[in-house]
Parts: sequence; structure tokens; C-alpha cells
Amino acid sequence: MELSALAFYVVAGVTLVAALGVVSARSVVYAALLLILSLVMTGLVYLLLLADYLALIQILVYGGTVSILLLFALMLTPPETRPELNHRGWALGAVASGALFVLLLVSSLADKWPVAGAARHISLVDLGRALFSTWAVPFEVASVVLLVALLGALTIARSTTPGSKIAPRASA
Amino acid sequence: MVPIEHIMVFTGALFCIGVYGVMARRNAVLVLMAIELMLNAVAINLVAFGTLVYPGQINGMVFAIFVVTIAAAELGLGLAIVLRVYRMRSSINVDDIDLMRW
Amino acid sequence: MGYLSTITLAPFIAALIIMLIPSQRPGLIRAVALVASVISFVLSLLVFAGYDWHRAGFQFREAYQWLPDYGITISLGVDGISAPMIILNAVVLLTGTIVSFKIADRPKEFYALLLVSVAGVFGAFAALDLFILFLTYDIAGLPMYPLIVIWGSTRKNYAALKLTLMHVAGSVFIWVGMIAIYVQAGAKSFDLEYLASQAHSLLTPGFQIIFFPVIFIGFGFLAAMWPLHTWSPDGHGAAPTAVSMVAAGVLMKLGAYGCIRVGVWLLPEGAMVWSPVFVTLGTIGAVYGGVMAIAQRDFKFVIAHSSVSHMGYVIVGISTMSLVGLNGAVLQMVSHGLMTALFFAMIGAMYDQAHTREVGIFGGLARNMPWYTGFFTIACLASLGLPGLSGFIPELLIFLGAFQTYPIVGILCVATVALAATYMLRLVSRAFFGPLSQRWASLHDLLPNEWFVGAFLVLTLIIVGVYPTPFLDMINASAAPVIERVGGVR
Amino acid sequence: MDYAWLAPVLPIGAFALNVLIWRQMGARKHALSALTTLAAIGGAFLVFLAVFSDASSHLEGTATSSGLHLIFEDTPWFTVGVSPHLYVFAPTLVVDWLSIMMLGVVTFLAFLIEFYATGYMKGDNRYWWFFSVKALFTAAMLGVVLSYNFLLMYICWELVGLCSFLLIGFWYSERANAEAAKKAFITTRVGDVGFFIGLALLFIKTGTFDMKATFAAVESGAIDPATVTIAGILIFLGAMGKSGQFPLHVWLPDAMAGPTPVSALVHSATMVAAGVYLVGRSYPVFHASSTTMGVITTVGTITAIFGATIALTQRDIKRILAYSTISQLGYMIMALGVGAYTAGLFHLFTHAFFKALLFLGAGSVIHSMEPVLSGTGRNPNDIFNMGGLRKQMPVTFWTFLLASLSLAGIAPLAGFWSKDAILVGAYEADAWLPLFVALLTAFLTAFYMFRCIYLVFFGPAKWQVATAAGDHHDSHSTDHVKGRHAVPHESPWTMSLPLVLICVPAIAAGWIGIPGFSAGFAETVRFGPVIEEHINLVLAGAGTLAGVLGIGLATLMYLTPVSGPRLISESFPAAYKTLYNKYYVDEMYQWIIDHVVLAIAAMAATVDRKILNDRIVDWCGPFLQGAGARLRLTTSGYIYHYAFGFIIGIMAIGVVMSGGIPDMRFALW
Amino acid sequence: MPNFDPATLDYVLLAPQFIVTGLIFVCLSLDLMVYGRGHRFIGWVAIMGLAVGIGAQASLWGVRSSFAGVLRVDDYSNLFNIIFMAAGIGVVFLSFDYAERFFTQPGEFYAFLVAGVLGMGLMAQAQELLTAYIALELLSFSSYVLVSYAKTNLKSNEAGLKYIILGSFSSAILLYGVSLLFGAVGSTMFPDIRAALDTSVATSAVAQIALLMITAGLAFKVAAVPFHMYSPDVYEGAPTPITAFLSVASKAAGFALTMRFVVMALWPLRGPVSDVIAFLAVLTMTLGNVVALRQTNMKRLMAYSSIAQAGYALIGVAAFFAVGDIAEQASRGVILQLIGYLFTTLAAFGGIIAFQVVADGRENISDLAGLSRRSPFAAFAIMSALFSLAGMPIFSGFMTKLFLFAPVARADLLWLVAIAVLNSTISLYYYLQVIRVMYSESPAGVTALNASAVAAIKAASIHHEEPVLVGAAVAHGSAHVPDNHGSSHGSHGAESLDDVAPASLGPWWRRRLTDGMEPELRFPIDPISIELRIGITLALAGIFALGLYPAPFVNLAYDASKALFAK
Repeated sequence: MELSALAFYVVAGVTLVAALGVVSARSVVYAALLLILSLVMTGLVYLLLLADYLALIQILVYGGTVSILLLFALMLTPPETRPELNHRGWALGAVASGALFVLLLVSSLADKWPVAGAARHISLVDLGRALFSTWAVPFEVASVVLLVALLGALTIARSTTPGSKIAPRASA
Repeated sequence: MVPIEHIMVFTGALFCIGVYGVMARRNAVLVLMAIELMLNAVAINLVAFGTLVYPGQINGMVFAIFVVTIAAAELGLGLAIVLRVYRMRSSINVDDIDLMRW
Repeated sequence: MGYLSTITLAPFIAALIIMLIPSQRPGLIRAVALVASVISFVLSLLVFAGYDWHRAGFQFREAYQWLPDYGITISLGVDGISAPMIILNAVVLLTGTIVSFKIADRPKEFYALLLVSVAGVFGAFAALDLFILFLTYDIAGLPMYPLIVIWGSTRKNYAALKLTLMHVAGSVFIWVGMIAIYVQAGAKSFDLEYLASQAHSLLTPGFQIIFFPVIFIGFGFLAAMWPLHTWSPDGHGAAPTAVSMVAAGVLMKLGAYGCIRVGVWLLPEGAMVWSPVFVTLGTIGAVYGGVMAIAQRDFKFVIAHSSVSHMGYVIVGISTMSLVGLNGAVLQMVSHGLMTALFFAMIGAMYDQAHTREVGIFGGLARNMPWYTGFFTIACLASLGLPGLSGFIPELLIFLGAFQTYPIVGILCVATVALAATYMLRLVSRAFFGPLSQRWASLHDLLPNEWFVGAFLVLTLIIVGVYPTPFLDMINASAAPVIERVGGVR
Repeated sequence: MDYAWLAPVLPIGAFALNVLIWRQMGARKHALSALTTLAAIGGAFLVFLAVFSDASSHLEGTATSSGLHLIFEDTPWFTVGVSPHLYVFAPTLVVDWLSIMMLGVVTFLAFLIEFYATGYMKGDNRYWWFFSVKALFTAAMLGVVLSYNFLLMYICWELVGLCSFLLIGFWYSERANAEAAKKAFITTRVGDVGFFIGLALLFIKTGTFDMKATFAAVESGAIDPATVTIAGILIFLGAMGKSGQFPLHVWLPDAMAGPTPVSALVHSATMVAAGVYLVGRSYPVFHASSTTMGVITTVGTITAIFGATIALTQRDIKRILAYSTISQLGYMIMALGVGAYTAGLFHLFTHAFFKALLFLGAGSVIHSMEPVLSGTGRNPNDIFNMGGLRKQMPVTFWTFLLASLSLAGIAPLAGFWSKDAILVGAYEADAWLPLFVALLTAFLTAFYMFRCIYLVFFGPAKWQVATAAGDHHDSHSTDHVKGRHAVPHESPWTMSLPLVLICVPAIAAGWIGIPGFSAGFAETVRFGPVIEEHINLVLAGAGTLAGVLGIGLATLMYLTPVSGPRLISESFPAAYKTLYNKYYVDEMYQWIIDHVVLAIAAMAATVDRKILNDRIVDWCGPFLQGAGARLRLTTSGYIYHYAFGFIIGIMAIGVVMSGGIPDMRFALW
Repeated sequence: MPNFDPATLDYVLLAPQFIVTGLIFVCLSLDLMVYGRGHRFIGWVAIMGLAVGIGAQASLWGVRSSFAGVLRVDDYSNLFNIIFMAAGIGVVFLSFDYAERFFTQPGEFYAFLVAGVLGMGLMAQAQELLTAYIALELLSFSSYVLVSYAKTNLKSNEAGLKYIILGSFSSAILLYGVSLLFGAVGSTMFPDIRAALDTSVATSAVAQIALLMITAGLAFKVAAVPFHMYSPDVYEGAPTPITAFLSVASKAAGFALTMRFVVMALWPLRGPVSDVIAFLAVLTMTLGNVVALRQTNMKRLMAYSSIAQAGYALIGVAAFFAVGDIAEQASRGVILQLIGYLFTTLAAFGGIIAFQVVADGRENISDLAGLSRRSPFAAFAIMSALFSLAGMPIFSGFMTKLFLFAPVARADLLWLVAIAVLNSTISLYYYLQVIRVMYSESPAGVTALNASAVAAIKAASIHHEEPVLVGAAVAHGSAHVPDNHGSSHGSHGAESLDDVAPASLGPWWRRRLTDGMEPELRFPIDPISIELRIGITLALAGIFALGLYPAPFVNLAYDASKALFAK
């Protein structure tokens, strides 16, 4: 077994365990921390798959956002009345997702895939060129998406308490 | 590198864990986290296919970049809404959110 | 613009105009409605007069492009089966308009809806395109809901809902059957004559056997064919006067007309196969309606059940697949339309004053309401098939047609006539004869507009009863080809 | 003779004039419509006279095709069908001796009775309406008489029924009158259903309603005998309904609720005789089947004795006459049934006059009794409230007496000859039971008629007692009544003149049919060849004897006030009650209506509403609503349920996509 | 996929999208400049901008070209873009009053709306999965924001949360499918997918699973059962104009993408796909209608009704895989159904909004009682829309049913037609309930009517004042309108108003004519702003145009369907 393969199995294993932790941890904090772990491990998978740029993005983006997420999670769930984090029907969910997994497993293993050729590293230049030629439209649209998300998050989260610039209700 | 099937099994598992998270978690923030897991599985899939099955294909990577970007944005927006909900009703448990049903 | 399109559009345009008139001007609204109905009436008289009575086929044809991609043309024309229906509808429209002058609550909406409905009926009778026929058929039924719900009386919500849903349930069958016929005939055209021409080629016997009952049942809903009649008592009972007149007077006829035009004409081989079944249903309806009418306590319910009975005759007449029976069925449609219009006009006039329709509590009204009594009695007599009034000849022909093919059915139907005498005379005897109770002594006789409507309809009943020849000539000429398709004339 | 159609058209014109124009004339409408009606019927009578004189020189006497004069035979009213199945409906009219005879009877009696009614109905506030309907009735009746097409006859047949309905219910304010009118119409309608079915049976065999063609087909054997038999019996049902034959007779006594002129014209002389006339007119159909003839004979025989026995115990003068009419109609039917065609119709002819006369006399009596008994609550029709009127009302008495004698079959009055002819007919047909019944009926007839005469015109004036009681009962309001109408008096001349005039044919009408002496009737109104008739002295004697015995018994029992009647009624209470209650036929019908018809109707209504409507049709709504109520629970509001549903959905799609369900694309045909 | 020079691209093809994108920024900037009630101005700018966009799109009519391989500009996408922009205009018209009444910051609202329109347009144009996904996310993000826009409204927040969680969930599943498909095919371009599916790839398990998940994702977008469950909640909670926007435009965008994907990419798999769609269609329309029977909330009812409508459209998609021109006709049917649904929904929600603006945002069906008295125009709009939804004639629903059902029947799926028609009958049941409430029942609050209101009505009817003035006098605030008809012997209001009737004069029959007549009462009419009036009128015009003379629409759809199936 190659080293990279071994590395993959290890990383994948950690990722999965961390992910399981995310969905089953009994504390929000642990869940968030495990999510970070899982995402970072995902970054490592990218690295193993020769997608170094993506790995960078993964760690940067998720490192940043998830810490915010963590803050939120901590802030929004008062620790003294920490309730049960799972529903009663979680078992049903487990069955359904297990079934889905079986489906995916069977289908993945059923097909014969072409023998993987040598994995090629994709340069950042190629990536940039692709992004601004073929994928120019999605790229531009994605910018609008981000704009909408940003403004939307602002608009939604902005306080509506008295003193904001517009009165809640226009006088009739 | 490992056979593509193994990666697919891995991403499948990750994805299903995410699905399970969505179905099992009460806390809306945790639900959003689970969705992140699902999207991660997608991104890994894309990269793996691009690299291992279609070597030199740049599309998988590009797609993965977009997925990561959008996922982050989605999370941000989601959290904003969660915050708004929390402000209004002091809870972010999805089974408390049942004003509308049936 | 030809005659038929003008006849059809006049009420429709009037409805639009009425929608634009401010509701503070009820007089103007009534005037517009009256003008439109007079236009339609006069033009339908002209159609009647200009019609070549002895020629089969469609006359007064008009065609306008509408949706060529789907083979839909606004194609109008009348033959001997639809021309009497046009004039019937015109009469009902005119009388309905006049009798509704008393409507005080939102007359604007009332007249607009009424006129739209009647325009739909005109369109359906005049249409030579299956799709247009169905479109207008549905237009005719649709306004019934608001009309009943807003201006109705007893259990109006329930009744209106039931009427509309059953009408639309019929439309379900028609939709399916219509689309099936269209597709089976090559998906080229909805033109009725084209489709009819395919009856012995593309529309295979197997197809016809499956889809004839679909079509027949679909139209049977509106024709109040047993056991699809249950909307009729409630619907008529709840509807305001003019709406009852339209619903019983022409809408039911529309159903029967569809049975002939689409069912028997387009699918003759299916018709032949299914004839015994629908004859049976028609007979059950006839007997059943009569028996039911005996047990009713409400004027409108009696009439509604008698309508079920009479429409049972019509179904029998159609399904006997005999020329005599079909002649009778069409003439019966005219006759029954006129008499129910008269009935409901009269009952409405009573209800306006007495605010009840309970048969048992009246008595001796002949003393203070002589005209009313006269008109109502004549309607009853027409309904029980008294010679000299319109009901006799068509029933005679239907019975003869039934005897030709299904003698037992003929016997049952004739026996029902005795039932008709029973329930009709019970009404007359109960309400108008006997001592006049103090409670009703203050009732007035008919208003001028009601009197006009009554007199007019009585006149038509007598004309059709005494001199049905023009009607029968035209019906016969056009019914003969239909019957020839179903295996020849007997 | 082509102008015979004028006879029905004149009265119908009068009707139209009355209803459409004179009605608007305020108070003058009464006089105008009476005048118009009288003029029209008089015109019709003139038409009759003209036709009669024409026919005397042109027509052979027959009921078969050779002696017919047809009008409008080739004038279609409407046609249906296409050649070769073209059905033409023509309003054919016929002039033959049978129709001429009836034309004469109807127009003559109608005219006189209308004239009588001008007096009788005076003061009624719907005077004009009475005459209008009478005009319509006359027209319809003449239509029945003249029509030679089954359809046309049926139409007129129904119209006379309508007029009868309207006239019986003329005084509709009384609930009983309204009910009687309804009963009359419905009962006859039941018979008409049979009539119509019979016609339809003939129609589908022959393709026409034309009598000529139908009779030809029957005679030529083109229609199978079974059909002819069934059709004949069914048509006879119509006759039974109209002519009050058992068991459809129940309406006729009740029909006496109408004004007396109506009873005289419609319910004794003309309309009820239409059934007999129908049998006579369609005789070829009946004659072709011995079964039919047997049915006719049986019904006629039963009715004859049945009506007569009931009449024995009735108290209402008009009801006595009504049952007498039923009985006499049974007589005629029986005669026709045994094949005595001429005899039956001859009796119809004579009976019309003396029975009309009887009714008019009864009307005259009632007319005079009414003011006397008004306010007492006593029934002016009840013969036990009368008595001793012989002196007060001489004209009425004498005419009534003559008519009764005629009815009782006392020679040489009209009734004798026709009754004798029937006895002879029954004898010659070897119909012993009918013959016996006929004799018995003759006896009973004489008895009840003279019972009536004695109670009304002889004996103590019971109305005096009645008025006295009335005074006592209602003293303050009867003073002026008493002052004006203390005693019954003879009716005005408008009423008594017709009595006298009708008396003439009531006496003499039989003389045109004296066997071996003046056989005018037998030669003209006949079926088949002319038969040389001889008087059968034995039968004539027996008939007369029966009448005399009946009169004698009545004299014994009622002329001198003895307790005979009471004795009998008390000795045989069951029999008396049965007769008095008319064999309980009405009760039986009432029971059937209440417990069968209405029960079925109520049950049907229940089934329709509760099961068909509520359980089946309306069930759709709740069913779907229930389904909706359950299905909407799937939308629980919880995100994780939704996600779960999502996964389930994916699985389901997987099943479908992998071919887990068969191809959904198929043609239905 | 060769890289190519961006300079060679024909940017004119995207001119309308540029205009719309610019419009987003214009709206945002304007929001910074005008405050408060100035939002109406922004709204009008959005309308104008979208109108210009429609014009630009229309000028591209007949073009059949692709942009960088990822977008396809042809009559199909042109038509859908026009539809979406028109829908945007309609929703903006509907939003003015509502925004003013219920939003704290109405200004940015229009920008999000326009962004959503942009996303939808791109969905219709996409012929590549990544672009489709991004466009879909643009629409989704805008929708998330718009749904939770009524920030102080609990329901709105809740709807936003549900929507974003389930939306993300579904797009994750969709993406997973896309990633698998990419793995199986090696490309995300529709033509490449089709080419690959023509080979043995079609039978590969991964490709099947991929399609499964993509189908589920798209089904979520069109709210097909069982992926519909979010929609009732979201529609109920969203601000009403947004409910309209979602139920018509978002759904139509889902259909636009689905149809394109099905035709361009999935064609080789027509058998199973057709079955799946037929299956979904049956479930969708039946469940939508049956559950709608039990709804008491008007918006929720409309949500279920919209689910059912999507089911009808789906049966058209199921008929895509038939021979000859049937498929084209079927796509035409779907397009026309969507157009009809656009008009219908706008009219219905226009009426509802007109009511809500006056009635404090109430949304129960029972609250609509007597709407025909208070606001005849709104009631008429709702009634027309509901009749149209039920497929009644004169209204568009009847005609679109024809266009939809004829090809489906031709494709040997008559049983689907039967189920669809049956379903429309069921739907009529609950539509009629609404109509009954509006037309037959008395307005709420009659008994609570205060004396001053009676006096005001009296005064007004004596002096024959204008109805609206009376409305101002009485219906100010939450006071509701009296009804003297509903119960003829009933309410205090009616009795005390009797003496308003003019003295009856003339002969007895004239007295009888007027006897028993209620005095002609002027009912105070709820005010409707001119913008809302315009919006509803346009929608009604559309309903009746399509219902009475659909030929122009058919011609447009004809071109679009031709383009859709062009090789």
C-alpha cells in the first residue's frame, strides 16, 4: 500500500469519526470542534488528491466561518439549560440514512470504473484561466450570490428595535 | 492513490452522516453543521472524480471551489436567519419551530 | 357576424357592459339585460323562421379561426336538434331576465352572471366544434355557483356546491372522453363533423364501446340521469327564480343535448351497445323521479323531482335508438324547458311574498291569485302530459319509440304518467283549492312582469302543444341521419 | 258533411273568446260568456242538424268502413320518421251514424243544460268560468265523438278529463271538492295509462293511429291475435276509467261535488258515456277477440249489479243518481260485451236523456232546498232532509217521475226499449248470467229510484223540521232567510224549461228503435249486417215485471212511513253497512294509497336522501376530507420529518426508476 | 473542454441579464438614497428596469445560440426570461402596499426580488450543471432572504429557517447527485451527459443513483410530492407577495430547468424518467388537492393548490418522450400552464394582499367573509383566479388544461389526464368554499359595529356620497363593514338602517316590487392602491386573454418548444 493511500485511509477515518461526533456529540461545543476537525481533515483529503489550492481554501474558509459558528452556537444555547440535542426519532433518521448509505455503497461498488490514470496536479494558472473563460458566467453569478448572501444576512440579522432608521410601520 | 470506489464509499458515508445529522439534531445550528458535512462530501467527490477518473479534467476542481464558496455563504445566511429566529423566540430548537404545520 | 354569433355574444357583451355600469343604476342594468335578451330572442326567432325545416345538416354556419394548431375553430351552426334548443334558451333568457327585475341585492352581478351563463348555453347549442361545445358547456354551468350562493335560499351553500361539483364531475368524464376522441381521430381537429366522419374508421368499435359511456355519463350528470340526479332537487330548491329557470330549463337540456350530439352522433356503435343500459337508467329515473315527487313537501322539490322524471323520458328517448323516440326526446327537451321555466317563475313569485314553499301550508290561493293559479295549473297540466299542451306529443313519441324497441320500458314510462298526474294535481289541489286561510289572504296576484312571463310561457306551451309541426319537421330531418348511423330507422 | 269539424271548433272558439277577451270585461263577462257559449253550442247543434240531414240521404248505417265519411284524412298534423318508416299523424274526423247519434245527444243536451245552468248558476262569482269550461268541455267531447284517429281521440279524451277535473273542482273552496276533482282525474288517468299502452301496442304493429287502417289490419289478421287481445283489454281499461266501471268507478260518485248541470252533462250523459262510445267505436278491435269480449262482459255485469246495490242505501240524491249511472253504464258495457252492439249504444242514447233529466231534476230540487236549509248545517242533497216537494215543485216532480219510469224500464218510455234490447241481446248470446243480472239490476233500479222519489216528493216535509232546528240553532241570522225562503219553490223558467224539453226525448227517444216497428237505430248504428229484430215478449215482460216489482217494493217501504227500511238495515247490519259504505272500495284504495303508494314514495325519498344522496354522493366530500385530514398530518411542521420524507421520496423514485412498477404508458383501447 | 478566449464571446446575448444585474445594484443604491416611503420609487424603478429587460429579451427572439457552452440563449430561455421578468413586475406591483404595511426596511426588498429574477432567468438558460446550480442558489438565496423579510413576524422567520435548512439539504442532495453524475460522465454539460447516457453509462448504478438525487433536488424546487413538505410552511410564513413569487416564479424556474435537463440530457433514459415523472405527478396533484381540502389558512391553501398545479404541469413533462410533435406539444402545454399559473397566482395573491393590507395581515379563509362587499375588485380577482385554477372556462385554466392534456393523451397517458381532471374537480371543492365565504357570508364584525358607523352609513346613503368616502368614515382602522343582506331579519345594523329606504310609492304592484327590498346600501369599499390595482388588472387581463384568445401565447410557446427540442 502506498503511503498516500494509507494517509488517505487514516485521514478519511478521522474525518468520519469526527463527522459522527458532529452529529452525535452531546455538547454543542464538542460538535463544533469536531466539525472543525472534520473539515480540516477534508482539507487534507484535498491535499492528498493533489488539490492544494482547494485545500487552502477549505482550511481558510472553514477555519474562519466555523469559529464564528462556534461562537454563535455557544452564544445561542444557554449552557445551564442544555437540552437534549437529538430528537426522539433519531433512530428513524439513522435507519433512513443507513438505507441511503447502503444504496450509495452498493451503487459505488457495482460499477466498474476505469483504472485511474496518474493523478495530475492542476496548476493555479489553469484554474484561473478556466474560471475566467468557460466558467466566467457561473463565476460572475456566484459573486451576485455572495452579494445577496451578504446583504441578506445583514438585512435579516439587523436589529429592528426602536431607533433603527425606519419606523416599523408607516403611519397610515 | 486509493481506488475511486473507496473514496466514493468514504464520501457516501460522510454524506449519510450529514443526512443523519439533519434528521436527528434539534439545534438548528447543528443542523446547519450537518449540511456542511454533506456539502463536504460533495466537494470531495468532485475533486476525486476530477483527479482520479478524469485526470487533467479541471471541471471537478472548479465545481468544488464553487461548492465550497456557496456552502460558506449558505452557512452565513443560515446563521443570520437562525439569529433572527433566536431573537424573536429565544430558541433555535427545530422542534420548537412549529407555528406552521398541517 | 352571423345570427348565431350575435345570439351568443349579445348576452355576453351585455354582461361586460353591465359590469361597467355603476351599481347605483339598477334600472340601467335591467334595461341592458333586457335589451340583450330581446336581441337574442328576436334573432333566434329569425333563425327559426329562416331555417329550412326539411333539410338535414347544419345551417346558419359560421366559422372563425381560433386555435388552428389544435384544430379548434369557432364553428357555429344549427341543425334541427339544436335550433329548437336555441329558441328555448332565448325564451328562458327573456323570461328569466324579466322575472328577475325584482332582484334588489347586487343586481349588477346577478345579471352579469346570469347572462354569461346563458351565453354559454347558446354557445354550446350552436357549437360545431367539440371543444367549443365543451368550453361553452362549462361556461354555462360555472356561474351557477355564485348565483346560487349569493342569491339563493334553502341550504344554498350545500346545494350550490353540489350542483357545481356534480356539473364539474360530469366535465371530468367529458374532458377525458373528448380528449380521447380527439386523439383517436388523429388529433387533427375538434370539428364535430370531421369527428363524426371518423365514426366508422378511426373511431374503432372498441374505442366507441369504451368511451360512449364516458361521454354519456359525463353529460348525464347535467341531464340529471339517474343516479346522477341528486344535485337537481337541492340545486333547484336553493337557486333564485331565474337561475332555477335556467338550470332546469336549459342546463339539463344541455346535458341531454350533449348525449345526443357527442354521444350518439359521434359514437354510434358504442351507442348501440350501451343502449339497454342507458334506457334502463332513463326508465329508473323516470319512475323514480315520479315516485319521489309524490313524497316531496316543497314546491321546488316536487318540480325538481318531476324534472328528473321528465329528463328520464328524454334519456329513454335518446337511448331507444329509434327515430320516433329521438324526435320525442328533443321535443321533450323543448317542452320541459318551457314548463319548468314557467314553474320556477311561478314558484319564485310565490316565494317572494310568502317566504315559504311548503306545499301543505297553502290552500285556496285560487281565490286571491287567479292568474297565478291559472298559470301554475297550466304548467302542471303540461307536466302531466295533457294533450294540447307541450308535454303530450313528445311524451307520446318517446313512449312510442320505447315501445318499438323496449316495450317494458314503454309500459313503465306510460305508467309514470299516472304518477305525474298524482303529484302535480296534489300540488294544484293543495295549494290553490280548498278554503283560503287567513294567513295567505293578503297575498297579491302576479306582478306585471311576472304576469308577462307567465302568459308568455303559457303561450309557448300551447303553441308547442297544438302545433309542434315545425319543431318536429326540423328535428325529424336532422335526427334521421343520427339514427341512421346507429343502425337504421325503424 | 265536411263541415262537421265546425261542431267542436265553435265551442272551442267560444272558450277562447271567453277566456281571452270577455274575461277582461269586468262584471259583463258573465253574461257575455254565457251567451257566447250558448250560441256556440247552439251552432254546434245546428251543425248536427245539417249533418244529420245530409247523412240521411248519403250515408249507409254501419260502424264499418263502408258507411264512413272521413274528414282531414289526408291532412297531416305532424309527421315523424323517414320513408319507409314514415309515421303520419292526421286529425281524422268521421261522420257516420254512430258519431251523428252522439253528436246529436251531446249538442242537444249540452245546449239545454247550459240553458238550465244560466239559471242554476246565477249569482256565482265565477259564472263566466263555468261557461268557459263548459264550452271547452263540449268541444272536447265533440272531438271524442268525431275523431277517427286514436291519437286524436285520446287527446280529446284527456281534455274532457281535464274539463271534468275543473268542473268537479268548480267550488274549490271546499276541500272535499278539490279532492274529488283530483280523484276523478287520477283515477281516469290510471285507466288512460292502459288505454295508451293499448294504442301504442297497436301503433307498433301498424305504424299508425288511424282507426281505419288499424281496424283493417285487425280484420285482415295482420296483427297477431294475442296482441289484439292484449291491446283490446288495455284500451278497454281507458273505457273503464272514463265510464266508471268497477273497479275504477270510485271517482264518479265523488264527482257529484261539481255543480249539478255538470253532473247532468258531464257525469251522466256524455263524458262517462265516452267509455261506452269508445268501445263502440273501436268495436272491431274488441270483437276480434273473444277473450276481450269476455272481459268486457264481466266488467259490465259486475258494475251493473254493483252500482245498483250501492245505490239502494245512499242518502245523497246525486250520489244515488251517480251509482245509478255506474250501474247503467255497466249495463251498456255488458251489452257491448255480449255482442249486442246496437242495444248497448241504443241504451247509451236513451240513457243520456233520462239520466240528464234526472240530474237536472235533482239539481232543481237541490237548488230549491239550498236556501231552505242554508244555515242549518243540514245537507241540502240528503233525501232524508226533503219530502213532500211534489206540491212545491210540480214541474220538477213530473219530469223526475217520468225520467225515473224511463230508467226503470216501464213501457213505452225510452228506457224500456233500450233495456229490452239489451235483454234480448244477452238472451241471444246465450249469456244467462248477464241476463239474470240485468233483470236483477232492473228490479233494483226501479226500487232505488222510487225510494228516492218517495222520500223527496212524498211524505212529510222534513225540511220544515230542519229549518225549525236551524232557527233554533242560528236564530239571529236566519230571520230574513226564513222570510224569503221559508218553503222550497219551483225553479225559475230557465231551469224548468229545459226539464220539459229534455222530457220529450226521455219519453220518445226509444221509439226509433222499436223492434219490428221502427228500426231506424238498428239499421244505422250497427256492427255487421242488419239483423231483422223481433220483439221478445217474454223478455219484455220480464223486464217490465222487474221494474214494476221494484216500484212496488219501494212503494211498500217508503210511500207510507213504516219502519221497513230501518227494520231491514237493522236486521242485516253488515250487509247494510257494506252497501252504505260502497263495498269499502274507496277505503281499500285509500289504504293502498296510504300504505303502499305513499309508503313506497316515502321509502324512495328516504333511500334517495339518506342513502343515495347522503351516503354515496355526499360521502365523497367527507371521504376526501378525511383523507385530507390524515394526509395533512404528514406535513408535521418539523424540519426533520420533512428531511425524512425527502429520503423516503428518493427511495420511492428509486423503486419506480428501476422498473419496480410497470410501464405506465398504454392505450386504453 | 477547450479553454477559449473570453473576447470571442457574444455578450449581447446576455444583455437582458446584464440589465437585470445592473438593476439589482441600482435598487440597492437607491435604497441608500431614499428612505422610508421612497420605496415606492424604488419599486417603480424595478418595474421599469424589468420592463426594459423584457424588451431586451424580446429583441433576442429567434436567436438560437449558446454562451460559452454553459448558457443557451434560444426562444425557450427567452420566453422563460420574459415570464420571470413579468412575474417580477407583477410581484413588485403586489408588493408596494404590503411592503409599506409590514416591512421595516422595504427598500432592499426589491433588490432581492430582482436578484431572484436573475437567478431564475439563468436557470432557464443553463445548459450545464454548475451554472444551473449557481443560478439555482442565486434564486434560493434571494428566496431565503425574501421569505424571512418580515423580520418581526414569527411566521416569516420560521419559514425562512425551514426554507434555508431544507433548501440547503435538498441542494446538497442535488449536488451529490451532480457529483456522481460528473463521475460517471466526466462532464457537466447537458449535451455531453446525453451523449454519455446513450452508451452503457446509462445502465451504470452510479448514474442511476445520480439521476435519482438530481430528480429529488429538482422535484424539491418544483415542490413535487414527497419533496413538497416545506412549501406549505414556507408559503404560509412568507410575506404574501413572496408567496406569490415563490409559488409561481420559483416553481416555473424549477420547471424551466427540469425540462431543459430532461430534454437535453436525460433523453436516452426516457422510459424510466417518464415513469418517475408520471408517478410524481399523480402523487403531487392528488396529495396537493386532498390536503388542501382541510386548510383554513388562505395562503396555506394556495400552497397546496400550487402543489397540485405543479402536479398538472408534471404530467405534461411525463409526455415529453413521445414520438413526433407530441413532445413539442407537451412542452408547449407545460409552458402555457406555467404562464397561466403566473397570471392566476398573481391575481389571487393580489386579491389576498389587498385584503391583508387592510385587515392587519389576516390570512384565514374565514377572515375573507364578505370580501365581495368590502372589496369587490379583490374578491373578483380571487374568484377569477380560483376558478382559473380549477380549470373553469373563460379563465386561463381551462385552456391550459387543453394544451396540457391533449398531448398527454396522445402520448398514451390518458389515465393521467383522467386523474388530473378528477383532481381539478376535487380542487374546485375547496376553491368554492373560499368563493362562498367571500360572496355569501357577511363581513366579520357586523355585530360589533358601533353606532357611529351606522350613522356614517346613513348619512352617506342619504347624501349619496361616494362609497370610498364612506369607507374612510367607517372602515378606518379595524372597524368592519356592515352587511344588511346576509341575514334578512338579523343584525342590528340592518334594522337601524331600514329607514334609509325611500318611501315606496305607486300602485300595489310597485309597492310589492319594492316591498322586502333592502335599502340600497352603499358599502364602504376598502381602498386599494393604484399599483396593486394595476398589478391585479394586468393579471386578470392575462387570465382572460389566455382563457379567451390564447393564440398569441400559443405562438410564443410554439417557438419556445421548438427551441427546446431543437438539436
